[in-house]
Amino acid sequence: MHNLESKIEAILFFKSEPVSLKKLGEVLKVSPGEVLSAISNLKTSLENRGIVLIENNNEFALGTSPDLSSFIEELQKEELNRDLSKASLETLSIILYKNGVSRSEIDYIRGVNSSFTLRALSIRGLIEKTIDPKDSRRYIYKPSFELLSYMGVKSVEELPDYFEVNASVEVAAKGLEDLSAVESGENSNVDSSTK
Amino acid sequence: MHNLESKIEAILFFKSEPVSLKKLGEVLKVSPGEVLSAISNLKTSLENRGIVLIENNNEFALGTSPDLSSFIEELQKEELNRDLSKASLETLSIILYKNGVSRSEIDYIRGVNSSFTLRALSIRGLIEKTIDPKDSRRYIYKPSFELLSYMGVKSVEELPDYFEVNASVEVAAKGLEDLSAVESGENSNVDSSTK
Amino acid sequence: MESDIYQIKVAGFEGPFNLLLNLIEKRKLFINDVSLSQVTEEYLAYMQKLGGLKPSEVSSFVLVAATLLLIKSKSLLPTLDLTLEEEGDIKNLEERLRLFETFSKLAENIKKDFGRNIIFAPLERKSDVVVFLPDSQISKESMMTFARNLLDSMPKKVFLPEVEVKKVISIEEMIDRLGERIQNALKMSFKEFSGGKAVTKEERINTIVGFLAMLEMVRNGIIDAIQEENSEDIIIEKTISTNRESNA
Repeated sequence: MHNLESKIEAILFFKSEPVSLKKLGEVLKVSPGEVLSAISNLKTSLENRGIVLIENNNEFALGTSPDLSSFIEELQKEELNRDLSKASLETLSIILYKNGVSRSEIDYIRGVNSSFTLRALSIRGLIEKTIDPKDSRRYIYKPSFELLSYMGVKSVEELPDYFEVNASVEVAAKGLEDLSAVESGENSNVDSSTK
Repeated sequence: MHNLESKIEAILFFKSEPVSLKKLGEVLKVSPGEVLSAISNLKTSLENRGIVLIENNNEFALGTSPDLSSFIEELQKEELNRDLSKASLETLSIILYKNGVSRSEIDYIRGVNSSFTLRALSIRGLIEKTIDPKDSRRYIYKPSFELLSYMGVKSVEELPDYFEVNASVEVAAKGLEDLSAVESGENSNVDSSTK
Repeated sequence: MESDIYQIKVAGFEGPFNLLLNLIEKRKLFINDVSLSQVTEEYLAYMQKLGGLKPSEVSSFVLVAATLLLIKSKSLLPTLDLTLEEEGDIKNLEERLRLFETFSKLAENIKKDFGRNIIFAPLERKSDVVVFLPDSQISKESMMTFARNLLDSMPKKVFLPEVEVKKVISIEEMIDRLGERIQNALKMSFKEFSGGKAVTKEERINTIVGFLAMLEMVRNGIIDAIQEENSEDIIIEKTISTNRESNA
């Protein structure tokens, strides 16, 4: 009898692209909680194997183990682009460690307008933008599976000092609320272009 | 430490197609006997899992467990019959109006990475890809004949306002060259500051 | 486009925080009002070379310069009273700079780790059965509309919104006022200079006069930036609400 864990493994293998928690629950006709517990078992089963489970914003996918990176790269014909500009690196570090951040927050931290860099990173598939659930007029930028793959981490939590940094920048982000100047600057941008 | 077994698992997973015993031996730099014994271990590890090892004429591949085949078939059927997403329709419109377009051009025009979308369109037979004669590492995408006849046109030129929209798409795609120029400009900037 | 690329290379810094942090780190200092005051002159001297950058970029450098001027003025003339708002600006700059420092360090790690150990997704399956499965949403008209909407939603170059210009103008006023205040304070607290310790009275006055000259140069730089506003534009993303309209 095949259990939930092996069914999830089969789905992820078959789809070979990220599948959401919601979708897995629908297909398997079980609750999100049941999916998550099966996923956690699957992670354990995949330890020390050639395949790993990557997790990003409640989506899941399979990939080859990061330890075998150089080995698999030899089998790959496509050229890998490892170049990142300073602007891109700064922007990626903010998006990775804040795991969900608006453009105005990125601009605030970097002290410059980041729209050009964000578009370039999005075209490269390293970041994803979604509409902010708290404010439908703006976007939230998040790391993509591709970015986690290039960083060789199975989830953002595996990034060095993730929890420590994430907590400290949460506090700092509070200071952002005081800075209405930058925010209103961006909003008026938006207004003027919709007119 | 990763053993032969997990390396074979990673290779088969990555390649997504049957790999011969001979090829595995070459890539892993071990004898056919060693490959076979690792394969036998892998088979055991994969028992009761969602993924199985398929063997045919000394060729090996990973596949979903046969016990789950009806489940996977259902999943596929449901997938194929689903309405195309906005992303798919957008991508398709660019492929129709720029007859012969690369993935990076599509990504640039859409502002997001299109690899999963292109695969979905390919599986449904709506587009065809051929190797770019100018660069053998990349593909050129075109609408399929079936798609054109479904739309009731003999060639893309018969699409509404083809020449006008085509010209705009061509102009838009040109921006990609500027983008790469800036990116490499930024890179040289990073170089000079790290020196 | 080409001239912009050239200018960015000459400038060598991605924005004011990058420059400021670099100046502080070069001196092996920590981020505080003392170190910021020490690097102010170098920062302002650097700003003189900024001509040719996009006004939007210049204005981000100018905004930081305004706060640095406050810090420097206070260090030159301890008797100068800062308003609560000005004190707040200084504190805010220090905090933002520390935040930027955190992410700059993380960015260096990312540079090291990016692409070192990659988790590869499987290659595309060749065996995937291709069946022709169209969709009723595909028609000649819908495809044309999708293509047109997509082209429309690409980022356009738009004129810099007026607010940005106003912000820059108010900084120019602020610098004028600051200049006056320093000159007045200089007259009023003259006895402060007679008690000079390591530095002589003349040297201190020279420092302040030099600083005022620098203020004047920055002011001129801002005027240049404002004059450029009309000829330059910036890239702006299409807003969400219009994207949605195209969805419908």
